[in-house]
Amino acid sequence: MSGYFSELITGSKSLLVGLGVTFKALISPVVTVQYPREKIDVTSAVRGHIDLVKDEATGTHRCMVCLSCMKVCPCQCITVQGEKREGVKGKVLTLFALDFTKCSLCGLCVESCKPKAIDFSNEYELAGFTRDEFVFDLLKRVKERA
Amino acid sequence: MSFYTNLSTYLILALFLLMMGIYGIIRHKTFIGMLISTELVLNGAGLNFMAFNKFLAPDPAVGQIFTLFIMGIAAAEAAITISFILAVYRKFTTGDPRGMTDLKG
Amino acid sequence: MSMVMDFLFFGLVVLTMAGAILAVRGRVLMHAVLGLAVSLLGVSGLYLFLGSPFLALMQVLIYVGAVCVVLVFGIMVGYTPNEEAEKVPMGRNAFLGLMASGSAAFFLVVMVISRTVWTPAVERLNDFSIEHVGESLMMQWCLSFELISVVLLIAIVGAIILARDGRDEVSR
Amino acid sequence: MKSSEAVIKLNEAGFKAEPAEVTRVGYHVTVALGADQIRPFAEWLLSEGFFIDFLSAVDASPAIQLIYQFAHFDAPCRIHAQVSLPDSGAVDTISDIYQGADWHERETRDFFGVVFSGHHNLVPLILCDEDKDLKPLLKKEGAKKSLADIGLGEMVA
Amino acid sequence: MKEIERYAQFLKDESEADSTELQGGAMNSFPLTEQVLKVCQANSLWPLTFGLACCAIEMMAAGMARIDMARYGAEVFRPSARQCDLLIVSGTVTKKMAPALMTLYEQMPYPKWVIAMGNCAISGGPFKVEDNYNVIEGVDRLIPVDVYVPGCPPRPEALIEGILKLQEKIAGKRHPWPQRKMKDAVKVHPIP
Amino acid sequence: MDTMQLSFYDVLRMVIAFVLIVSLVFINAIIMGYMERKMAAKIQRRWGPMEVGFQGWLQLILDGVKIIAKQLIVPKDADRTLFRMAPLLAFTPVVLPFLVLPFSKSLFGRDINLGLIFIIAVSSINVLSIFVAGWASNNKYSMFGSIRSVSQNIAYEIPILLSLLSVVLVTHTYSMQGIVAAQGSIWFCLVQPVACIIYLISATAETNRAPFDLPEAESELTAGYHTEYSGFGFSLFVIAEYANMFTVCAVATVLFFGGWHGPFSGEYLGALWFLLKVFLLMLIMVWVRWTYPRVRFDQLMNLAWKYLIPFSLVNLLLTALIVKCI
Amino acid sequence: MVTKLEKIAGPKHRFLLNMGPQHPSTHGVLRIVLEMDGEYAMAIDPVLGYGHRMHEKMAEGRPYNGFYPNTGRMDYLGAILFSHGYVGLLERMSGAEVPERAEFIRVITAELNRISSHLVGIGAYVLDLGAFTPILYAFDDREMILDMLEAITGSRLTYCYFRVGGVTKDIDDTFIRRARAFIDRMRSRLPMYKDLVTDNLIFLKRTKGIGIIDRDMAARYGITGPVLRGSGISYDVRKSEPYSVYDRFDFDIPVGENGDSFDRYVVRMEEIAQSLRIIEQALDALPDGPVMVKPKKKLKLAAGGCNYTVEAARGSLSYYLVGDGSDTPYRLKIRVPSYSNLSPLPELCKGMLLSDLVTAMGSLDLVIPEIDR
Repeated sequence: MSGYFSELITGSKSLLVGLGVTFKALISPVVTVQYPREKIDVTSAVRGHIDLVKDEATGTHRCMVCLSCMKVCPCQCITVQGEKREGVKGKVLTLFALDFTKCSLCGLCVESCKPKAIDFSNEYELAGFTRDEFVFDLLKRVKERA
Repeated sequence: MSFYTNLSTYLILALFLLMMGIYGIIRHKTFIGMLISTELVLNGAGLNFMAFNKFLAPDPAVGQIFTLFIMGIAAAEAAITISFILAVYRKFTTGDPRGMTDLKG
Repeated sequence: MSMVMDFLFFGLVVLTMAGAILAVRGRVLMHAVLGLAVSLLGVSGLYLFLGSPFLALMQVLIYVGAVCVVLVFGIMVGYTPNEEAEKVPMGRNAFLGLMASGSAAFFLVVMVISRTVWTPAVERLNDFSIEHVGESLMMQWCLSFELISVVLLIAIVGAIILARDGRDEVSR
Repeated sequence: MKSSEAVIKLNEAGFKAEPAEVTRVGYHVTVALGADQIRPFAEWLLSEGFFIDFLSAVDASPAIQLIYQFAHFDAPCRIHAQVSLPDSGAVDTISDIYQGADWHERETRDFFGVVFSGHHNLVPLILCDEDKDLKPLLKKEGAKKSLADIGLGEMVA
Repeated sequence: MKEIERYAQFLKDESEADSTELQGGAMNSFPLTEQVLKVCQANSLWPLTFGLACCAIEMMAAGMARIDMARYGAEVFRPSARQCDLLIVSGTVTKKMAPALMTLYEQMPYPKWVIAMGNCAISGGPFKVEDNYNVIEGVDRLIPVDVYVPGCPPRPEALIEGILKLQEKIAGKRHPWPQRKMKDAVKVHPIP
Repeated sequence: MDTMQLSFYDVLRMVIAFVLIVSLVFINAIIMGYMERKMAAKIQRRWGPMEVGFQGWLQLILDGVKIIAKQLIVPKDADRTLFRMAPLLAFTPVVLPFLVLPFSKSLFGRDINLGLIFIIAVSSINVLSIFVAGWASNNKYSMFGSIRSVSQNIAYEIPILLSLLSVVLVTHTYSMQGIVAAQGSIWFCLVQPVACIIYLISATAETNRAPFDLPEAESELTAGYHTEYSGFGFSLFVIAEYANMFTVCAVATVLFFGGWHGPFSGEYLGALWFLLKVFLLMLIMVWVRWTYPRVRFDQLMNLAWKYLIPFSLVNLLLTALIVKCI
Repeated sequence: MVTKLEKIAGPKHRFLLNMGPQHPSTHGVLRIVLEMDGEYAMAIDPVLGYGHRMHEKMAEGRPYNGFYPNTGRMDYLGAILFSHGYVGLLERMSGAEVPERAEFIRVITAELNRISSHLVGIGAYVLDLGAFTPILYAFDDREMILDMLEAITGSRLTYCYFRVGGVTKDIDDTFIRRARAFIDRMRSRLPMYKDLVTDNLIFLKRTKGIGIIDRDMAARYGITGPVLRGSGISYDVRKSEPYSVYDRFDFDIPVGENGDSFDRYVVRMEEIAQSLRIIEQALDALPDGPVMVKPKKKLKLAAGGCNYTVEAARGSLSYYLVGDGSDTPYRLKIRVPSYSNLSPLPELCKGMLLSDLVTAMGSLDLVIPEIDR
């Protein structure tokens, strides 16, 4: 019988303490970041899809078409094509396509790139109406940025 | 004189409930169906009590009290029958009275 | 105003009868119970006409709120969702006979009712108020009242015992 | 139970056990089992308080290798047993000794088509019904290697 | 695969059905009420409580205090498909899951929308490999998809972006309702 | 003596009251839906609805418009008639009690002298509708929800009745206005604290609110008895739930918290006090909901049979003794 | 075992209830077929495979380092812990050197990840019991961890951070400051969880005595992790077979008393505190130096089988790899903890109420795609 009443009392007390916790939260400030209008400051660290780096010195990309990123990619989402041109040492990049819908953002391509020609972009808020929107022509993008 | 101040109206209605109840008891296959019909019969009785109470009885409390008693009995009966039905259902896995023939020779 | 009252009364009578018919003839048990509930609501309206709002509310509370719910409960626990309450197979002749004798009895009693001359009580001792009902329940009908409560108690205990049977093995 | 103790006890019980180099292979004791020894082996392990870590298979020529791993709650002693699947394609189940092996065996049946005789419910666990005979982890023709090539050869009894 | 046939049949049935009845009945017959209805629908997207894999955690995170989908009226995660407007396919759809997913979609009442969240839902993502025997390469082979949110997994912000895109698709405008910003959030977790 | 002699004025008054009450029910659902979402958000330290109107106050209206335009699905195996009827059935009994609620001294539908019993009787029908909904859906989760709901309602009707009766023993009347009038000097929550607490707990259970929301327990039964309902049918259930909350909180206000009594409560201004008290009680219910886990079914029954009913019986007995002695 | 009920009730009395694959309490895509007697579950049959993503098959078709992203996608709540096992395995087989600083960073991030995983587990568990608010608080605390980890790994959930020979990026002072701030904050938050959840009467009543696992059952099913430690068995791979640099830290293995759902919850709560201790010690003792030894161009492993076991958030995780001398694994078997933790469900929950089944299942803290792989 004493257990009956002691449980009643301790139980009620624990329930009231719980209400106290939520009441404290009720009057403490909100932690929400109102996303489209204010953004969490993580863009320097976040891994978006990869992008060709624009070399400030030459004004263009640094890719040497060594295809190491293409080979190392476990998801086969990178397609790189190059061609031999007259008067240029090595190959010239003609296509650098990324099928972002297959990418797993592992970063192996960026690590394997000797000339540091690719890097992660900071675009983490992509959304679109078709899946083709996420097949990027990175070469075109780097030219547009120029 | 309106219908609703006429004793016969209520009595005939109560009779109708009684007849429907009896018909239902015969017709329904399941225990619960029979119970439903029994409730109709009891209701007819209650209506009768109340009607007589209103139009004839010297002490208008009596009919009300009896109707209350009927309700109490009905509630008790429903509860006990339902638990009985559940017990039977567990045993025979059917609500059909014809399925329960264990006591037949 | 009397027109409105007539109309109301007529509505209640139709409700009661329709409910009763549905309760008896409903092919699905659930419909039968709902028919019963409708019929009971109709009767509770009639109790209002008979001058006892207390009884009307009690009718709703006990019958619709408790008995019907218990019935539905029984259906849901004991029967699979759409198990139909099939008719007891009855020969055509038996059915006709039943109908004939039933309606004969019905009209006989109706005749009796309408022919009887009802003599109201000469004077009313009391009014319909619940105070009075309560008083006589406690004074005059005390024994019956206690008996009913005992019956209810036994019913509850019995119901619990019956329904619990076989549960002990699985519950902790 | 210390792993050295376990080796002695296992050998006493009639199983061919030898200590393994933990820092290189990650388990303490290697046991080479015959297909008929699985059930006594599992019973012995259960009585000694070992728990089942996993059960799986490796497809190789000439026969699929079944891998059993057990470990102990109280001491660092991880026992690794290897069984060569007999030609009948079936081995005894241990799912009635180690109930946890139930799903592992069903999964192995899914992926390799190994039949565990005596299993109470050997139906697909992971694959959907239309793929129930797919056996996806079996090696393709030409890709299958011999036991020696994959370094599991010397362990087979 | 039979699921793909089922989808073809579904598309056929849908094109034959009376589209006004499915899309909101009488309210669609007048330009003004139609526009009002679209705005209402765009601002009240109730998603289904349905997570498949990694992305489900980010979907949950989008509903939590930091990002708070509730601001767009999308916090009412209903557990029953009958009460939802939005199916967020958050994760890899496998062969075994495909029939269940289609059933869920069919159980939802019109008008209904689908967001394919994460690369797996869009195209099979990293699991779109040569020996693939169990992953559906794109949920748009099973059910019609309205908005694609790529990423592996997408950040919760990307899901909000997807919902805004969906609002754009429904109401014709990116922000169907005039937007206003409340006061800046108090920095509860400042970087020390 | 005959209570059935209605005058034309009475009928007119009831019709107007009915129209007002139905609109009150809808407005109540909108306000409470908004408050609930906003308060839940604040408890969870987020904003809640924000983007439509100031602080998102239009959110519930938008939800309503959307939900009206949703397709109504009747499942293939469902009992079509009953499936369509159930939401309406749920709606009617929760509207009727509003007829006798005393919003202020002169603002009420009809003050019958059995007001309290009327409310209890009418709300006991409510459970039937939940039953019908669960049964007609022909879905096992819905069935579970309904079965749970009915056991819960039967069990908690008793402590509710007993705790209300102990108030009636003090006031000697069932009339709502009479009860309010009796607490001009002191609220009954101070006279009958045990009854008050028991009533509040049982009322939470009676309205199927958390932590007693077993009939729609999300994690166990998906959405309980309204799993199969879409569109307007579903929203009617939600509206009915909020109206039910309003009713039980209003009854609590009338019986324990002084009804429309308050400073400056004249003929009509008392309604403000009344509504304020009711909404405060409802907010407490919301607060409780977002704090506690859900109880288990047998614990729910234990609470009723082992704690609430004995305590309310003792309380009733003591009240009867004290009233008799005084 | 035939119960009295089964004898008297017969088969017709039972009915099947299908939970999932979309059900709020099955944490994703688990499907459970229940044979119910009223509200009691008399037979339970979990159906797996709704999230089977062929990880083991994929491993055989790609180079060793191509499997990094997959490790993070099995148990997406404890992605770093899974990566830890995989790189540990490759390092054991190839004998690669790992700088000490890298090992410390691995431990710090792994323990942070363990805390975030436990926070989700606890929040989801309490959500299963019907309390909505604690999961939001848990996620709020978790966001701090995710912010920290994102700053160094670039990803919030499926980190691909560990490599053979180290980690991809060094941690900076900001990270260390944030980690210390997080330790302080989390320690101040733990009493809040105690007030809100652990001491709550309803929570206690719901969880105490539900789903008791004893030592014998644990051995037969191979249960590990917090679920096992709730039963009072102090088995933790970090202590029994120390890997990485765990043998240098002083921490306790919290154990429960009765092995019920409540104990499992409490063990998780206390493991958060222990992980905080480990992180604190690791931050104090963090050595300087490189974080990555340049790996060989292409990783080729010798033939032979090798096993590597780590303590993931849900229990002991084993990778068993058979190499064939080429640059792809010949066979990779992944022993995931949830798989064994879920398998006792039919025995554990037989004859339980549906609500208790949800309680017991939630206390196992399942991640279904990890089970299905």
